[in-house]
Amino acid sequence: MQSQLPFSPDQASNFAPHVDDLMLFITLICLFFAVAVTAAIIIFFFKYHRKSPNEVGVPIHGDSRLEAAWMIVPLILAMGMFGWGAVVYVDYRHAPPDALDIYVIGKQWMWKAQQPNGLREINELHVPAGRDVRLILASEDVIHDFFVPAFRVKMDVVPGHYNTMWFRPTKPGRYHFFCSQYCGTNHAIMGGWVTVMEPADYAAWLSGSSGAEANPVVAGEKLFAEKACVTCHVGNGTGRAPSLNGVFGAKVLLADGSTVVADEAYIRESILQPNAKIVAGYQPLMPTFQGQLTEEQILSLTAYIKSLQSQPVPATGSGIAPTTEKR
Amino acid sequence: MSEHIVSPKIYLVIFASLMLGTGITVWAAFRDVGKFNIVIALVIATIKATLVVLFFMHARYSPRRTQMVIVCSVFWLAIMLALTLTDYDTRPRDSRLAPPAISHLLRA
Amino acid sequence: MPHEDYLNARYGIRSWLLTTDHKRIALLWLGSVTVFFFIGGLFATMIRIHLLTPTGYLVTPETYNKLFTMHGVAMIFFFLIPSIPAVLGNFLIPLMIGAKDLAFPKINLLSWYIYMLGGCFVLYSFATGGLDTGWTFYTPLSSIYSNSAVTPAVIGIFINGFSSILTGLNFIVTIHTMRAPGMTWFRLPLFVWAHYATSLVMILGTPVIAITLLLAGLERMFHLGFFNPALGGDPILFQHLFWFYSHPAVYIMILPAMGVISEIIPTFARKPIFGYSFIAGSSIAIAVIGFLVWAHHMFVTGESVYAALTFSFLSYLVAIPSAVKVFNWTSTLYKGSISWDTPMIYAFGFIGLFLIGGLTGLFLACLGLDIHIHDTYFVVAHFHYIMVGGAVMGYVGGLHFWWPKITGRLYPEALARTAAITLFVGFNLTFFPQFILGYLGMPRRYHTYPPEFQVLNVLSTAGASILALGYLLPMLYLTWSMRYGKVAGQNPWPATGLEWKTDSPPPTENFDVTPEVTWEPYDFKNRPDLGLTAGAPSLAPAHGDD
Amino acid sequence: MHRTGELYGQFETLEQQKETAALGMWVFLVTEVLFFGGMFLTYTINRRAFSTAFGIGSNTLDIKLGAGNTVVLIMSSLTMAMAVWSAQVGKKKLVSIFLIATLGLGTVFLGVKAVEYKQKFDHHLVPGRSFDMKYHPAHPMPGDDLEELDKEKQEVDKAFAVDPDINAHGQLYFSLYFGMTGLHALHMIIGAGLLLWLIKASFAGRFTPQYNTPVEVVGLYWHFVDIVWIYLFPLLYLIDRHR
Repeated sequence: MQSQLPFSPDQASNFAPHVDDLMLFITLICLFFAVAVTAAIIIFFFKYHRKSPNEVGVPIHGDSRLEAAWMIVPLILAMGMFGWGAVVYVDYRHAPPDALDIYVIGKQWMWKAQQPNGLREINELHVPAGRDVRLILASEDVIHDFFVPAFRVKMDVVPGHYNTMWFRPTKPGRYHFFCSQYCGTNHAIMGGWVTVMEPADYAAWLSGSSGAEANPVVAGEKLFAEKACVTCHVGNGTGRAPSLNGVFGAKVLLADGSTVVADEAYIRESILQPNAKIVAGYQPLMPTFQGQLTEEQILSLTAYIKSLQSQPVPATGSGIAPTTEKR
Repeated sequence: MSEHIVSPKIYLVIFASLMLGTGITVWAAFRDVGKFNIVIALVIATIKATLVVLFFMHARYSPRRTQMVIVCSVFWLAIMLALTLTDYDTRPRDSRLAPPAISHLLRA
Repeated sequence: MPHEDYLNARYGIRSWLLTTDHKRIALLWLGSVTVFFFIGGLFATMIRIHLLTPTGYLVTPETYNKLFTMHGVAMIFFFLIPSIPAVLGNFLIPLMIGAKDLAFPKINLLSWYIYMLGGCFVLYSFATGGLDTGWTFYTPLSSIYSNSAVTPAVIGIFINGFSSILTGLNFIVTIHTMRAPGMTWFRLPLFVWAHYATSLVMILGTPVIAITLLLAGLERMFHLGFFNPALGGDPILFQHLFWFYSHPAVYIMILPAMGVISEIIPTFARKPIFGYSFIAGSSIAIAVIGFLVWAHHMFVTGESVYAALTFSFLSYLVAIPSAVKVFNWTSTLYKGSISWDTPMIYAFGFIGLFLIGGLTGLFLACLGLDIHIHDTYFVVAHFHYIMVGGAVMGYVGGLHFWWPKITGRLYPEALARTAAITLFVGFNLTFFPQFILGYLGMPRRYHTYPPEFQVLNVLSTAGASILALGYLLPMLYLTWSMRYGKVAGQNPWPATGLEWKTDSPPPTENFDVTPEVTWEPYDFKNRPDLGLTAGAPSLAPAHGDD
Repeated sequence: MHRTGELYGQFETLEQQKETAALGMWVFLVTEVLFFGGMFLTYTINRRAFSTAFGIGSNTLDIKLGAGNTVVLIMSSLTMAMAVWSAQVGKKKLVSIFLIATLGLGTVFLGVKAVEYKQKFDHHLVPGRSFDMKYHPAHPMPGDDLEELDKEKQEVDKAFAVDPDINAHGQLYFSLYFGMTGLHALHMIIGAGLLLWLIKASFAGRFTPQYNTPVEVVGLYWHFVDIVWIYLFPLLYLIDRHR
């Protein structure tokens, strides 16, 4: 395995070294031509600079042998690039038959994944190192694209089509993934992390014993970020969902005009059945987290939301009923 | 001016052929020949179109330049249809069908 | 009594708005594409300022998305595509082939009005809610999900398409039927060959984008299902139709610029262009092969592997005629008599930037590599090198080269050289870092990005401010020179084309008598009328030699 | 540019002018081929995907009206060709007569098309909220062939059993039907406008063996519109008649 190219992301999949080798190959060929042509221009520029106002250049009209040479040589090199690129691509488009199937669904603007055992994740993807993984991609609305720079792979997620992509992670760690097909307002924050784990850790994680943090508030805060709650429930109240600062224990005004006290039961219901009670002024956008959170995790989240009481309450966008109610 | 004047007799012959073509294409459409129905329909339509271009539009008597223009238009239309079909014709058959394990994850 | 030319033949607003003189229409185009260039440029400036910090500096995500979409729409459909053909091509093709006007002068004027009408629709869309679909209008985002003013924009671009079609039609027919006696096909200036190729793309490609956007617009207005998967339609089909035009459209932008460079280089090297027929042929080859490569924009959409292989292979073929041009231009310099006038600086700038743009195309055409760099900043950098580094350098260079013919005045040489070098430096600083950003994995169209990408983004923004200065300078001194520049005379460089054998500015009918062409193109040796033979008085301008 | 007689200023001779005009129209028709081509491609891809829905949609069209219109349009092409011939041989009166005949046949075509469109509205076959392929078989209109309708009903029911989205896919067919025939009809209307202008000029006796460029050029356009219909007829009306 070659050493890492400068200006390239981590190499964390079987494709990464191939793609980097291709990059190096094409860069070297292109550099040769770029330098040769630029050098020729600079040399001619000074060497044949006009010496007197009426000077005329030597009338050379062309040379067919030269023309043939500079058509055939680049063509051969180009065919080399085509051939090598094609080999990598054909490999990429044909997943090995025994690959681990993970379903990935894009929707405006989040990623949902489902592991082979049914475990679901949001904006997270856990994969085992050294194992072929095939992603089956689907979209609920517009075209998205699942892109992991460290793996050097991407594939469009097209509504009405079911594209697949595969890779074999080689290096445990956490790597960015992005949506790289423009998909509307929050295209740029429609991303997350791929976690490559040692196979044993992955198996443990799948079975749910991933060693939760002792402090439920800390664990809850981490979950709040991991599950992308934070992308909509923005602290200052400008998000697409109400701010949760100071919400615990307060009265919340609902879309149907009624109010409800935000207690543990309300928070649990809002996580598992988000559309049951909609806060006034907001759209029913939140996906259900039923089946994606263990009871322990729900408790951690609740603990974290409770801890937000000490945060300043935004002037708008919290859904907390006007204080006249409290009086 | 040295333009070619096509005689009305030729026009009438072409008109009769076009009528005949229309008759045949309707008749053939009711015979079941499997996927050749579409082939027959398109072949007859192309013959009719060629007759119109060659005689009604005088392409047969036009300068080579005009004939090149016509060839170009057909060629580019063919490029568009053929190269797009290279994609559709060689796709895995199921790319527009939901694998059963994923359909429940999608909004209905 | 002042000499009568096309500018002072008639006066008044009506004499401009109802003119059928190709030279005046060219100036109408010059004005209107400049307006769109500055609208698009304003959006670009805001984009670069916004990207100074990872979280975004200036605007909300919605606004950012609108900015890059409107930047693309204004620049591509309303600046780059008409710029060289409609301004320089319109002005020069009849002069270069020795005709009194284009074949259809009224259609020529109609083409400008159609453009203005389309432009109004698009500006209306910008003003009432903007446009946030990306200039590519991918369905179903554009046809169903976007909440912005898509419909007027689509209508505007649909209308504008007919402007392009009519210009292309006019050029093709003119080049076929209006050449002066003795102006055989292989005596045509390469600028005309390039425009012939461009026109081919315009008439063969533009109708397809028109119908595609019409279908997408109908889908949006009447909830039809052509490309809507919920109704059985296929969004990939939209991409096929869209790129069938929009890839060749890149050649609408770059081919005319190549034509400009093919004029400038022999003129300022004072020798015949190396491999005339190869450069002419490569223009046609680019136009034809350019139609066979469109689905290389779709390698990661899940298109069939066989289609991907075919299109990648064909994409590499189109690289060859482009390479042939670069090699021939370079060889033309060999044993030339090279002056360092501004148009030549632009020509060198063009070759350098086009070289990088073209070579990075080889990276993107490579199937295995495209999986990684597709839809990243690598692509953004690549096409800006072609469209801005190539097409705009060619356009501005061409404006300088023919400015004396268009206005009868010379621009201030020292200032012009400074601007050319500023543009070159600013451009590279803006866009070169984006290649690296792309390889590092920064996707395009991101209003916010991970902090590790910040250094390169700041570099890019710094370059953009230099670039902006580089564009403002020519605006100012070219405008100034229209009134105060030195009087140019018929043939200041001197150059060999027919356009230089009439007055500057030319009279309305272009030539007093229909010229007869008896010389080969770019022949400086056998042209005593250029004043370059021993003993003849020099026609070169005072500033031209240093 | 100044005009001397029939010769526009930018040209040297009438012959050059005529050649240029004809070439201009041919080049324009190339763009038209590609313009309609985009629609034909959309049609092809969707028909391949949803052949059943397209077949059912096609069978609801009235083949008699479609075939009749084909005959009308080909006849109008003949009269158009004859108008060009009359101008070439200098029979000024015949030019007007043939042009009027062409316009008349074109109007008949558009009239028949309007009748067909009306039918589709009545049968709830226009894409939109009230689109329903089951509507017409369940709600016969006066004058309908009930036996035919019963066959249609069976066909629709069978198709629904296989593909519950048949209404969506049927809409796709009708979107294309209206799109393609609508665009074609728009071209006919533009052609009719051009014919009116020619008829006016022919009354003034302007077309002679020396100068008949406008008749010839409009003729090219008219024949092209005819060719488009020659393809539309089998592709829209005759998809699935054999079953």
